[in-house]
Amino acid sequence: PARAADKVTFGTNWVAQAEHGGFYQALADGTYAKYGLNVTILPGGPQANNRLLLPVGKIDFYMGGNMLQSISSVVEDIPTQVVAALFQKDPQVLIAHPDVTEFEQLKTRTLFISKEGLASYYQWLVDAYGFSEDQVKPYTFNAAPFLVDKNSAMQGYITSEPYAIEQQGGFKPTLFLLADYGFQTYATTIETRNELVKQNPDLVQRFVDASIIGWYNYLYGDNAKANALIKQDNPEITDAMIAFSIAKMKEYGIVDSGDTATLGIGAMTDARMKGFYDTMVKAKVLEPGIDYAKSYTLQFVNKGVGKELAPK
Amino acid sequence: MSTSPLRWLLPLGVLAALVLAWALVVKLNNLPPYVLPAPGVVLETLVEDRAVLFASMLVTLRTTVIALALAVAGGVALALLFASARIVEFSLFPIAVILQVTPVIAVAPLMLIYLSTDAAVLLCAWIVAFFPVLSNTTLGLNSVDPNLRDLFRLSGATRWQTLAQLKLPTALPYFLGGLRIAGGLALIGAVVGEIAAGSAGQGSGLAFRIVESAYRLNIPRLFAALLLISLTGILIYAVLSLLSWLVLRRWHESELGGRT
Amino acid sequence: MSTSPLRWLLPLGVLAALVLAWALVVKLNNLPPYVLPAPGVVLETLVEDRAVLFASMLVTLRTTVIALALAVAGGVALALLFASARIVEFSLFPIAVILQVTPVIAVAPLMLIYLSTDAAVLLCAWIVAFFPVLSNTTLGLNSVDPNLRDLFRLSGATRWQTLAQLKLPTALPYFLGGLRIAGGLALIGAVVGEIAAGSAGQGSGLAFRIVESAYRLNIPRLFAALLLISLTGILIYAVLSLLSWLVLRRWHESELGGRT
Amino acid sequence: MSAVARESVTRPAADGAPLLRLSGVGKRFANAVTALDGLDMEVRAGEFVSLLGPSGCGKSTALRLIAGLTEPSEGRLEWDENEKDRRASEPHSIGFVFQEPTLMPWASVFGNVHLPLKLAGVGRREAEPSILEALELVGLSAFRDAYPRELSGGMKMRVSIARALVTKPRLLLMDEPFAALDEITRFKLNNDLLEVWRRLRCTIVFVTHSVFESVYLSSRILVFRARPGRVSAELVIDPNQPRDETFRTSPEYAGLCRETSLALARAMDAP
Amino acid sequence: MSAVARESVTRPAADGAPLLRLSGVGKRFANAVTALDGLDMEVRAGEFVSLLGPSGCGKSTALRLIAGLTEPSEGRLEWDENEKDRRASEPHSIGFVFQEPTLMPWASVFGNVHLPLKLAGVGRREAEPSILEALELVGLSAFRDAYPRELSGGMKMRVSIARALVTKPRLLLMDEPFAALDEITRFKLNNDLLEVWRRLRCTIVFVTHSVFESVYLSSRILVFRARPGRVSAELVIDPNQPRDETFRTSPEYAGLCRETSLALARAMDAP
Ligand SMILES: Nc1ncnc2c1ncn2[C@@H]1O[C@H](COP(=O)(O)OP(=O)(O)OP(=O)(O)O)[C@@H](O)[C@H]1O
Ligand SMILES: Nc1ncnc2c1ncn2[C@@H]1O[C@H](COP(=O)(O)OP(=O)(O)OP(=O)(O)O)[C@@H](O)[C@H]1O
Ligand SMILES: [Mg+2]
Ligand SMILES: [Mg+2]
Repeated sequence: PARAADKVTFGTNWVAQAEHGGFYQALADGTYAKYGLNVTILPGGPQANNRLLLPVGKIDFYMGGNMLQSISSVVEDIPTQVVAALFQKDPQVLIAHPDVTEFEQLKTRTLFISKEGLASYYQWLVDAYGFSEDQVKPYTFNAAPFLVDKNSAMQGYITSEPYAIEQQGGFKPTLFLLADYGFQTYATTIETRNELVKQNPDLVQRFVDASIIGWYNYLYGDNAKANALIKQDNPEITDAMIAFSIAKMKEYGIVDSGDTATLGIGAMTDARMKGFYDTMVKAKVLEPGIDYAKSYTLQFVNKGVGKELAPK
Repeated sequence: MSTSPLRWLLPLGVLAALVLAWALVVKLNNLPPYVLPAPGVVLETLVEDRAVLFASMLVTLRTTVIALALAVAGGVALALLFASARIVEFSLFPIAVILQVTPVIAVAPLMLIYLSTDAAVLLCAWIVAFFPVLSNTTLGLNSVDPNLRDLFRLSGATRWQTLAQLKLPTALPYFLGGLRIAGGLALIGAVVGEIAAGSAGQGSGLAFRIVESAYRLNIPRLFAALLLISLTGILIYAVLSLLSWLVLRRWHESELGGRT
Repeated sequence: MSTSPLRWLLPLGVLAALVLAWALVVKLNNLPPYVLPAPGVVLETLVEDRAVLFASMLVTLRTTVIALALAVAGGVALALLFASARIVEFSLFPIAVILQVTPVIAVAPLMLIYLSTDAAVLLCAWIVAFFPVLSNTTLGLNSVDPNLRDLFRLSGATRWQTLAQLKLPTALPYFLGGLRIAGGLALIGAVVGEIAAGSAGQGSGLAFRIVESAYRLNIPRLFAALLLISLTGILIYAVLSLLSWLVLRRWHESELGGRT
Repeated sequence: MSAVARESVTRPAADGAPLLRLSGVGKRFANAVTALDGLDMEVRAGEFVSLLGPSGCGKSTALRLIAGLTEPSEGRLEWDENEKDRRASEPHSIGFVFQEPTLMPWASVFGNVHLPLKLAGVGRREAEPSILEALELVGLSAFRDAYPRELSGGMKMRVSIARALVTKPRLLLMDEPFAALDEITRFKLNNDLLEVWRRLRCTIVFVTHSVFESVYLSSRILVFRARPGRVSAELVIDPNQPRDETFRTSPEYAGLCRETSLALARAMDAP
Repeated sequence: MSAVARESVTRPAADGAPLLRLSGVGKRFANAVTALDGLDMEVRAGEFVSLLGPSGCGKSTALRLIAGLTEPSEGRLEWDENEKDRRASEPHSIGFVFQEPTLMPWASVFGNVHLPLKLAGVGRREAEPSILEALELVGLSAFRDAYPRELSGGMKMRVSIARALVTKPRLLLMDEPFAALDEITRFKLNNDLLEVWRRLRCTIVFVTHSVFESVYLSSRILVFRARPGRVSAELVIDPNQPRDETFRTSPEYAGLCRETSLALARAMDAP
């Protein structure tokens, strides 16, 4: 195409890592360029600062964490919405020492949970499984307290904390992926401004499509260039970590599972969103009566884009 | 320090002007509340959520006051130790500096291994607040009038007497200056400590309210919490200034204000 | 201030003792490195990762120095403004207090809407560092010998002359005391600012190394970064103390140390 | 050799135009101490007036009032109209020696003496001859680079005197400048001060505790009484009387001293 | 009425046991100023010695050496053995009046005078009579609750004197205590001090600039010379001589004053 590529900025919510692989893949292998996009990826940091940059127009797309935050945006009247959900399952896990085998056993353990976790999924654990706030100690993104206290468990991302624990603790922890126990939010979404959806749906569509193709290629194709780019943005990361993350994403079907078989990566459905919202209302994480449907649109996904790239 | 009503009206006026400017900026630029909420909206939120917010403020204030008290105790005790001999000061000051510059936010997780959350928060606030007390008090203790020191020596004053009756009064204006700095620092120390130690859930301080509000993108509530912190800070400062005035007004230049 | 070698050897000795105690604690309790790494391990890491860590240290040091310079400029300028009339001091001090107690960690995300990451980090460090300079300098400016003030008045000194030649020299010991406090605070301000503003990836400061190491449970590296911060802090303190000594040694008690 | 001495509180001006008149001046401090009450006095141009009186009677306070360093609580202080104009145009025309040395601890002796000239915009280079001359006068040339804390009590006071003289002021207010000096230095400085007074034709108001000194130096002596502080006696000494060793050993001098001492004793006995 | 006056540097002890002997004492400061060099002097028990000399000659330094506030750079300072023991058991037996008032700005007049007793463990209640007596002596009873900054220069100095006397010390070191006082107060305090001296049978070393005062008070006068500071003359006055108005107006007194003045003048002319 002869026209100049559109400049867009995509903000992530953490430093570059394999969990952002698909986006780096699309950038590295020229998929974005092919779709007429000149993309800049702006890595986030320990605090989700890039998030507010979206509504004020400093960035065009933002990598959202989970749907709870997107529904909060509706409550606060922030004009943004989710246009694609790259992770079918939230990678949030509870990590326990190897002696724990059953999810129910966690109820008697000390749990290291972050402030954000306590304000969100933990309320659901209280409601659905009878966990209690009294067993919680704060998690500050450092696994040492968990390693020291044999009678504890901690929160984490399936793709990262278990690796550090295996390396430093020298044992394989038991992992409970919350998604597998009923925490059915989408994760690693693409959010954008409502106004962009209305005024330039074509741009949004191109970005969503290219990102989905990027994810297929990252998981199933040659991801060397993407990993090089990730390492450039974050020199701390090692090949072993990346390999671990990709393996876990595949093993637990984080990206490609369930609806994606028919609808392709990035899929979202009204039914699942309704189910999630109702569960959260029941757990008192969210208020009843929120027009949660305003938090997302199915306009750009479920088109089976890139499905052919998945292994048969 | 005049007792005229201007003494109180002017600062209030300036604050009012500031709030007005804030309101105007929001109005004229038509800023949405998630970028900068108007003062009215913040106030509304404050009134609406007063139960939760004030409870949190009390928690934070409690931590602050205890941390400040401990900072005073620790800072003054260390300063006294330092004042006992220059060699002690040289030897131990580096450790005090290390304590000061250690970023609590980074070591809080390590503290949590051995301490309860509350104790860790307190320790964070203490670490931040103790240094100004120590530093200013040490400076004050070293600024004793040499003639008075000689007088004490001649009168056979014990170490302890010289300390209590000469060095401490001399250091008082410096100490009180350090205390005013430490007051605000204890407050932000408490907030940072709460954030760093990740204290959360019910019965937690303003920091959790801020993080929670940020997570929910409830920016007016975040500002309401910030407002409470500012008010707490001003309150602490005012109390410490009053204390300083009460103690020094009869003899120290800084509180006499050039009266003739 | 004696020039004997003890002046330098003793603090080093105390530090060495501290490190030894640390090593013993690790050894005797058989602590795993993710709880408390032995000093040797930390040192090894420091040497191994020196390229990355020193680069980060320079970034943080740069922020600290710029923030400190701005804190001095801002703090002294404000103190001068306050000294111009008590009424100005009353009116504006509450605003300075608000600035001091605003928890940067909470407002940093908001700053980022309008500022670049670097500017936001700088602002965080500045906010934390300026208050001690302001507070101590104000105290100093208010502590002028009343007889000397009269002398200046009689000699027809202009406002500006009184400031430059009377008030500033009087305030100097207080200011330098504030500066020593601010030095450490600028450093932790820079670290906290880096964390809060989430500056990350390449070319970022020590805070990022700490967060990153903690997240990866690479605790020896976390300690190596902390060690660098402590060393930076001591360095800053030593430089500021030296400055203070050079400026005051000929006339102020605090640096004469009771020499007769 | 004729010296006229009269005691009276309301004696009219003998010579010289009145420079300044204090009428019914009172000064009450914040702690309710009344330092001065109903003080009437005059200072005439070119005069050398001494204030003499018991400790705590308000001499320093009176001097500070004249200098404009403090405001009277009651009564008026009127300056001659011409003088007012002149002072507005030359703010450096008052020299003041405080009862305490009042030196800047951060400046050397040279720097301290330089101060009033510096404030008047005279640079170091340009001011140097005057400063050295003033230091020479008080015998401190060798200590120009010393800091105040390295000086003896008397030396500090002499620095303070040099600082007051360095601007060659037209009005010189001195609060017990020579109290901390040995008699020989004191006599020398007495003569030097008289010399300065004659040369500059300036007006001097001089607080002292020494009856001998006041008689030797002044053209008029005001004896103060305490609580309330006010003038209780006035003695006039012929200003044309040469002041030298002959005068100091003359019977007139002895007589004047006796008379002054008596006036002082009466002032102290007053209820 | 017999007053013996002799000039000699090495005059042996006339009466009283030697309390303290300085031999070849030198004092050099960090800035290379030599305040004292080769100072030989003796203080005998129960004596009233005055130090007289030009400004900056080292009198205050000598007093500080005697008090043990500073160490000699060379030479020796020997105390009588008994005295050494006594001082170890009674650390409050020295009273010192500094050349500057040296009051604690945060304490009232009462509190300042109380200080040495407080340091000796005497409580407020118990000390009150002695404090009031000392304040009465210096004429400041009415100002017991004032703060130092509310006092005149002479009043501050009197507080300092009261503080030195309140412990009834056995050795009293006074550095120009009366310089800031009017003559009448000064004469009164001179007599009071002599009275105290006789009553307590204490030893007094007294720095003054007044020849008259030194002759009136002392049993011995040491005249200092400057740079290097050392004793250049010694005058002895019969200690049994009654000191009163008769003495002050006697020809002996005048003669002694003249002699002392001459010694002082010679000390100042010394190379
Ligand atoms: N700042 C002040 N506050 C309160 N009272 C004061 C102050 N300054 C002086 N006084 C009082 O005013 C009176 C007169 O003081 P002033 O200093 O004028 O005396 P003076 O004649 O100079 O005495 P001296 O000869 O001792 O210096 C004294 O009783 C003193 O206590
Ligand atoms: N701390 C010091 N540092 C350096 N030099 C000093 C110090 N104290 C005193 N001197 C010097 O020592 C000399 C003697 O000082 P000292 O105070 O003993 O004199 P003094 O006889 O008491 O004089 P005055 O009658 O003026 O009080 C002076 O030349 C002075 O400059
Ligand atoms: Mg006076
Ligand atoms: Mg002296």
